[in-house]
Amino acid sequence: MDILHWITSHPYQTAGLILPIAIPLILFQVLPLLVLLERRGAAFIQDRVGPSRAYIPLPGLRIRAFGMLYNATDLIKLLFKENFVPPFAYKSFYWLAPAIPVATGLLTPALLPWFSPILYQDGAGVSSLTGTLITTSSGLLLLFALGSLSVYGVVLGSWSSNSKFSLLGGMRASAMMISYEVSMGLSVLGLLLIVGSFNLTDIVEWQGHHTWGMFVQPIGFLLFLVSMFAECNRNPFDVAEGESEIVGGFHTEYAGVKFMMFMTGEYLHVLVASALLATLYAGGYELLPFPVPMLADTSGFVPFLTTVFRPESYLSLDTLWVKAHLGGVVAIMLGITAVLVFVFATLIAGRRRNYAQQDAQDRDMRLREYGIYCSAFTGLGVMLLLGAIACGLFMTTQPLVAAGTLSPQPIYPGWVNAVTAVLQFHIVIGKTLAFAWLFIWVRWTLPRFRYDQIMGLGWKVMLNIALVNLLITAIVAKAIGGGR
Amino acid sequence: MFHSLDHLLGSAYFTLFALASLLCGGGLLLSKHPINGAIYLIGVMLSLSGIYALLGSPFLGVIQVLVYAGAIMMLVVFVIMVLNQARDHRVPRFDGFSIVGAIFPIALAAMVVKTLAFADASTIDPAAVRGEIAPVAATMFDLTPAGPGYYLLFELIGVLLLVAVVAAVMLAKRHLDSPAAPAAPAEGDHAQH
Amino acid sequence: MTKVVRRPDLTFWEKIYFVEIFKGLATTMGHAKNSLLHADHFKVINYPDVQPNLPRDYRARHRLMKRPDGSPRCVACFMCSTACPARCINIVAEESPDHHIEKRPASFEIDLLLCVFCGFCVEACPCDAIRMDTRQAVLAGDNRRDFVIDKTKLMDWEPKDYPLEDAQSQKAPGGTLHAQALEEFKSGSYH
Amino acid sequence: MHSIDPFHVQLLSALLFGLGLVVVLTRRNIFLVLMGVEVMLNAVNLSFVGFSQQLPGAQSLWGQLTPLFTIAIAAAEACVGLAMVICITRGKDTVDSDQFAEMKE
Repeated sequence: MDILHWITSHPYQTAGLILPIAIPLILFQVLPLLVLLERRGAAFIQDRVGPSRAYIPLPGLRIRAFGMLYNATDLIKLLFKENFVPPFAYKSFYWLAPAIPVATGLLTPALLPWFSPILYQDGAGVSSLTGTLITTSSGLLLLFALGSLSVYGVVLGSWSSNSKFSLLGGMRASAMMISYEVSMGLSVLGLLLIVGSFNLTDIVEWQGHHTWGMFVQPIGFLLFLVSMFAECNRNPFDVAEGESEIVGGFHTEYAGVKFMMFMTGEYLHVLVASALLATLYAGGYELLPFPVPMLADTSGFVPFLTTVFRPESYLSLDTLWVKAHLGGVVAIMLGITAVLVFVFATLIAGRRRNYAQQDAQDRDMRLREYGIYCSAFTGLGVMLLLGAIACGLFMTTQPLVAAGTLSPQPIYPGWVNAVTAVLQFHIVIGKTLAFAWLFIWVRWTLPRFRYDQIMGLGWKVMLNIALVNLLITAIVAKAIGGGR
Repeated sequence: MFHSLDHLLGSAYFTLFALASLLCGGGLLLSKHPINGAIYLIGVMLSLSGIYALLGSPFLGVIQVLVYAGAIMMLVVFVIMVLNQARDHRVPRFDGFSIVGAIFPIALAAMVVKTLAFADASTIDPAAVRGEIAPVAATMFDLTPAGPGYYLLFELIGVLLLVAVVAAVMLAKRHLDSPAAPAAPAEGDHAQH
Repeated sequence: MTKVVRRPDLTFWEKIYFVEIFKGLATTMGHAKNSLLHADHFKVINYPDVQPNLPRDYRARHRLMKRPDGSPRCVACFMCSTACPARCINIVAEESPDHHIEKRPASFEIDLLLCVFCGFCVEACPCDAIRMDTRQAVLAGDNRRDFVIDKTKLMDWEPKDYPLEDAQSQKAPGGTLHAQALEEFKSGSYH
Repeated sequence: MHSIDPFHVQLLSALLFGLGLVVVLTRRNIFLVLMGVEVMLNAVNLSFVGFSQQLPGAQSLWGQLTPLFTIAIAAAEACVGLAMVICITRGKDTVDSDQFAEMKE
């Protein structure tokens, strides 16, 4: 009872305790979506249908769930495979290696800001709940540090396998990842120079006040993007597992659950890299690429690239604008989602029509299945639309405490903060998936680089461009901003 | 609510990290294969970075992970991997000379402990500045004549690193006029003989 | 005389990579968009629920020809299993109750997982008892036993699935009874 | 944070330094000798940080800056040292430091 009372009277502190568990778990929820996106994306780019055979058998019906079941079947298959350890392997590191990428991949989300800092009234004073789990002034550095530790998973896995293919893959991967860490750090320095902080929340807030990082630092953005491809070992930089040359690369000798952990780590890194790109260069949880002209009672419109960032005014204009017009924003977001759901239902109806013309053994079952999907998604769309209308009509927000009395920012009631946080979380996830789609898209477009080309690109091209970009940024920032 | 826990947790974490670093150090001493030693050393470094964060230098802790554990040790592991014949089986791990040699460090440690134990009881200054990025940068690039003048050292270190990189390239090249160092020197040797 | 084929010189925009990369990205995105929006766009078929439309002379799954009374035409001479390079045909012979015919297969099994679909068995058969014109090329099964087809499966076919004008592809026994069977077939009394 | 006894920090530093020294003196493997040096450097860094917290006010940062330079120098040392290891193991095909004693004769 005491605990329940404490929870109800301290909702923000409770949220602060729940979030450290929730955020890595939520990233695990996004992981199957990414795997599905990769499979379907690959299939659609290659004019194939993609995963469509695993199903749940029901009487007279087969639920395929758009190929989503493949994740479950993969999991079951890999979990029940024999946990084989090659007799020539170096046992301890062979077991240790797959855990390292997963561990670093699960730690990094704790450093990313998932929603804007929430101001709440704590007794007579004002406290804040930040969207990062680990609030430190060197958040980005810590992220890079964790990224550099994840290389050990590849190196130890390859070395302990005691196989030539593995060793070759591991050496390629480690050399490439070390090389591209240099250009990664240098390419992001330009943005840090403008923002003036290593704290990721500060960086996102700066973007909310001014504009997205990719418009301020287009060259830095491209360089960082390419470095991220290399850091994630994704095509065109996937020499670590060049299957045409060295079989499976560093995880040639791995099977079953340990292989699954390597794969999980890889996909987690894609997600984390996408989230990092979204945070640094696409505004993070900020909704719009440009700040919205604000109500008169707050600080007003901040012109592009002029003022120095003020950490004390911690809520950005965008977030404040969202909170002030929460009903309208939620209505628009739900409306867009409803339209997307309707489009999806139409696409399924097209599949159904196409299937009706084919002479297939399971035609009737397919038609029934697609019919159920169509009606379910149409119903969902209608409900979303009704919800959007209801939110637009009835959801009005009033701050509990106006700006200036307790804090420079207005303090909103808990449900407004919660809805905004959920909305911003979905914005981050949406941007992350957009960047993840970029990873997949590029993977099925470009051929693999040769190893010497990768090294040449990293050391001779990208490093130089990053340095020149940094120099020009420094000069321009000094000229415009006056320096700090 | 949680601030009262901080004192307790601080010493608990310190004990944990200290024990971890000592255990990893012992593991380094007794490890058969240098790659084991490298992993133990990474353990030492990670524990020390935790201690740095506890002692109010989070920036130093992050740099320790980023540069020491992430870059330097990565380099060491990479070279061990490349040479791939580094297993310690030809030499006895401890011989008579080394046992005698071990007396000196033990004596040294004992002397340090004795000195510290009989020194005045010193405490951590509560006004000590927390080593976040901003104050560290302000001190490092303090250009005033009264400042500590670390910026000069900073530039010198930059030059030193450059020299080290050039020197490493020159050393790793087989002959000075050869186009590039082969990736795996051991195999190159076999090819030559 | 050697002919030197030079690589074409890259233009400035090609050397810079990025323009070409975006062109490639546009191509793949076009394919993805087409696949997403147009359901009838796929060139692939819904294997194995939908069978591909193969030509008649495609060397597909085997079938055993039948006599008018429905018994296999095979005389268990082992010519096909001898000719088979993959050794996928297993025949057990037994004495035929018909005193005009010496032997008949007690069992006739083909392991399709071993079969290389070369058609040598068809060539080797002295009495046109085995054919590969079923047009069922797509083989799918849940377990390995599904791929070992026996006499029942091999003779499980209907005359209407094969061209009427080609009498040889029907269940014609050949020899003296051929004309009679053909007559029966055309008149509709053929069972 | 303030509950940590500075004496314990220095004790740990001394123990680690001794451990590093033992590694350098007793092991014959070049890699392990290099790693022992790294442990000693780390111990000195820890000592610096521990003492720096006892300096008043802004001066406490001075002790925290020195380890940064130590880390940079360790990077340079590892860079050159490993290149030298590669260089000498090419000739002898061993990493046993006792085998490299031509200068003695």
